[in-house]
Amino acid sequence: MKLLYFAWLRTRIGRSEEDLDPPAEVRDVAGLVEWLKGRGPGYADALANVSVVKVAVNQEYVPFSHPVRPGDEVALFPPVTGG
Amino acid sequence: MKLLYFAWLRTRIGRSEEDLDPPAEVRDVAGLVEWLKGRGPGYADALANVSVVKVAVNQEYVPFSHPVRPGDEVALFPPVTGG
Amino acid sequence: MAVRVQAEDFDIGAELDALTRGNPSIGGLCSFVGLVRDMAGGETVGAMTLEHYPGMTERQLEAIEAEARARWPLDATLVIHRYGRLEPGDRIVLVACASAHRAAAFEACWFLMDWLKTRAPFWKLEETGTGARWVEAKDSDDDAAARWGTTP
Amino acid sequence: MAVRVQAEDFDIGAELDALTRGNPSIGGLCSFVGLVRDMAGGETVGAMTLEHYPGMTERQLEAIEAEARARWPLDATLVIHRYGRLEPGDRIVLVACASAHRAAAFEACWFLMDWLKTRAPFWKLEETGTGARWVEAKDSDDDAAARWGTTP
Repeated sequence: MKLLYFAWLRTRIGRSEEDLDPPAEVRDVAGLVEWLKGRGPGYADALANVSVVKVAVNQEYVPFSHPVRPGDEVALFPPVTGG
Repeated sequence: MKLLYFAWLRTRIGRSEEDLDPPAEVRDVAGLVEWLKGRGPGYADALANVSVVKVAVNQEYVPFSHPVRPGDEVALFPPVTGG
Repeated sequence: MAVRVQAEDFDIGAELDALTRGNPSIGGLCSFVGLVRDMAGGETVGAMTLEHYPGMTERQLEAIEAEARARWPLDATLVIHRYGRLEPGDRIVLVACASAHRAAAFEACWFLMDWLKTRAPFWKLEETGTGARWVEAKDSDDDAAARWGTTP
Repeated sequence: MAVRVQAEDFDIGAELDALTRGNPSIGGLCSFVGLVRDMAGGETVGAMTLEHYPGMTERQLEAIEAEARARWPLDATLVIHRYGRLEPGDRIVLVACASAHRAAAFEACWFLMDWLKTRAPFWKLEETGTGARWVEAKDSDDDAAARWGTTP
């Protein structure tokens, strides 16, 4: 699974992307985020307040209940501020 | 008094401007228009339907009740269609 | 803050650049360009001639622009309207409003166009396959202008 | 009908000319340009860096553009959004919509800007006198987008 991080999620986690293999019990975005929080203090800090974390799976916005599967591209980022 | 005519009022009346001295009893736009109608068939035709005649006195829109005075610039024209 | 009434075409890019240059408090610039269409009322339009009332046109456009600046916080405004003979595809009018925020820029620009349509003394004579005809004012334009409240 | 995401600046005049050229059924062209402001939240902004999500950005902009074309009768649309480091006065975004009628052009252009603000994956990092900070999303932008109805 390819993980991408943007803006302050990227700086807090300390990397912009990584390839990970979450355990089989990680079945949706919510489970993925909980699992990521256990990977270190940077992850825990970046994902402490999930109300300001947006998620895209395969480049489409999805809710936290959306399933994740091996091979997915999953991006985590704050609310967008372009324009 | 300087009279100006635009668009189809100009073509029906047959001129774009003229200097006129209406009689003293012409005190407002309504009176002026009535007096103009008597000046010939072109005027009568152009001014037959006053609901589609707009009036400006000294380059400001005015209602038919607006006074007219010697020295005024009075313009008669159809509803505008610019932009 | 400028109003121009002219026969010549205008350069949109140069006009819009000049409007915002040197003022970094501007966050948004909304503009509208009106163009001559080749069809009107189901008929082909070969060309049109825009007649106007010199003097009053400028006064009315300046009054409309002043009203926009009274209603919205604008950093810059521009109205250019052409007169004379124009062909399909030719530019007729440019209205532009710059503001710190986009809603003010959009609203003011739309307001300027709607008011200009019903208040600036221009008249269009269209050349169609069946002869020349004066364009009739549209009720929809009156309705669009009325959305913005009482005219002064 | 085009979406471009690029580091380079764009030429507003050339882009708008290209959008309407050769299509005389277009009667109105509404455009919006977003610019970098030198102030934000009471602080001076020396520059900003726009980060984005390559691939998803284009997909989202194309989806927003398609939604605008489904809602309004548009002859041409254009969205250009820059990324990278920009300074006050620099252009960030250009949105333009051309239609036979001005209301469709205004509405679609405003809709595109409002949706783009809340859906296109861009993030601004501002350089201020007190350091660099990520710009926070505004509730007012969510409200502006919500005016246009349910997002798909």
